[in-house]
Amino acid sequence: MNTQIEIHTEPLNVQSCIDWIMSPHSGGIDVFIGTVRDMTKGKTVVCLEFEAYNQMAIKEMEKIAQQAFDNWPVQKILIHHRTGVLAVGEIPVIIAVSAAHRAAAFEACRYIIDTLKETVPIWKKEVFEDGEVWVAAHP
Amino acid sequence: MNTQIEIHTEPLNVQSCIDWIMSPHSGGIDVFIGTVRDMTKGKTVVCLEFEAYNQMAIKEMEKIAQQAFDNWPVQKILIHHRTGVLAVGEIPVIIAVSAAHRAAAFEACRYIIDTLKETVPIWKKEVFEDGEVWVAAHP
Amino acid sequence: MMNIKILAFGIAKDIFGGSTISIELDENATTKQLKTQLETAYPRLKQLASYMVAVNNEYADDAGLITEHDEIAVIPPVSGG
Amino acid sequence: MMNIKILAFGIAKDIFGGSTISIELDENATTKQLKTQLETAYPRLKQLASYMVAVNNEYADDAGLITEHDEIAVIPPVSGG
Repeated sequence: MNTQIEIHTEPLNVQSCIDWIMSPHSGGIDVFIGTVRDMTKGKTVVCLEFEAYNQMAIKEMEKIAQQAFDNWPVQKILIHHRTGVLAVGEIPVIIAVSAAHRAAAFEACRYIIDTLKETVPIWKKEVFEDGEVWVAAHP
Repeated sequence: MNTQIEIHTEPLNVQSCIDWIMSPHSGGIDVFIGTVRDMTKGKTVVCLEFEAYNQMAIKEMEKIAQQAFDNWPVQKILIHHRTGVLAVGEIPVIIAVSAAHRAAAFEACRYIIDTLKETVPIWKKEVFEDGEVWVAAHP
Repeated sequence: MMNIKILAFGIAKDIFGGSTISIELDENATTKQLKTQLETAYPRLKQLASYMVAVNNEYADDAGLITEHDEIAVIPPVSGG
Repeated sequence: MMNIKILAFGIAKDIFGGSTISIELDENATTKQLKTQLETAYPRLKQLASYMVAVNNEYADDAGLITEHDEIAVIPPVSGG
């Protein structure tokens, strides 16, 4: 299998993602790691809560991986997304792409995270000290 | 310190690079991992040998990191380069960049590896079954 | 008439007051008709930046037909990653 | 005259037959003069795609002066990463 697409309720493990993506055939690997930031728009973040429509989210992530394979000469694609309550510093998402040459790995990885944020049915609620908000819900 | 620039004779450790780059202030981390490919231009690679002019290489990598800080809103930059004999599948280089927002992390990481390959005094010898060649030495 | 169960996620859960709701829909209703009926029952849907309907785990066109055993979900603006 | 020790890396080591060589250079010679003298002694340098001279860990201009206690290195085309 050249894709590994998973949604986890437990903390994501960077090293196991690296172990899966490494290959004697690849020359370059690009890894994007999303992390929970302590501030957003000047407000202190207490935690984030991620919810996914799991089955559809997996399907949409598989489509994105396929688009990446169609558009760049990449070898393997890994997408792991976390759900549940995440503290500051935790990892909501890891994307890893291997390729013979680095340009394809960088471009496909960037495409995957950009597109994931637009099309994959996963939602993030920001929890502040004085309230909470579903990100991007309102204009 | 917001940079960690090192040349190692022992295998590079991805997890320790991730541990150093992670921060509650960052929202996105891009990591580039170079790996030794089993084939180059259709020939089977036995191993690669990397040699560095260490002191100057560190200075040149520090310059590149400074250029990245000058050009993108990034928070931390890590560059680890390996020297010595590397087998297929081993890691010659790890570059990690953290930022509040992912675009800066991706762009700075790409800039750093592209520029490193142009200016940093490190040399790679490809060893094949029937000979060896210093990469890029001849037109 | 069909009785359709609708899955809700993110802010749609708050608007509906739960993670699933049931509504009565005409046989062979379109996604557009479903949206209109939902917006009448839950006017706060119209305040969202946008929202989509998914039918059997695929984003649905307004003209798409809904049948009784489809899995229907309301998809407010996504914000994963 | 100055006796200058020159560090060699990568293919320059093969061309010089070692990782350091010593050459006699006029007082206040330029980098350009050093290169010309090296190319005369080691013609294979001219077959390289390019090469640079570093003085005290910095890439040097052709017009830069070399003094006796500088650390001089011949830098063939780099290929790290």
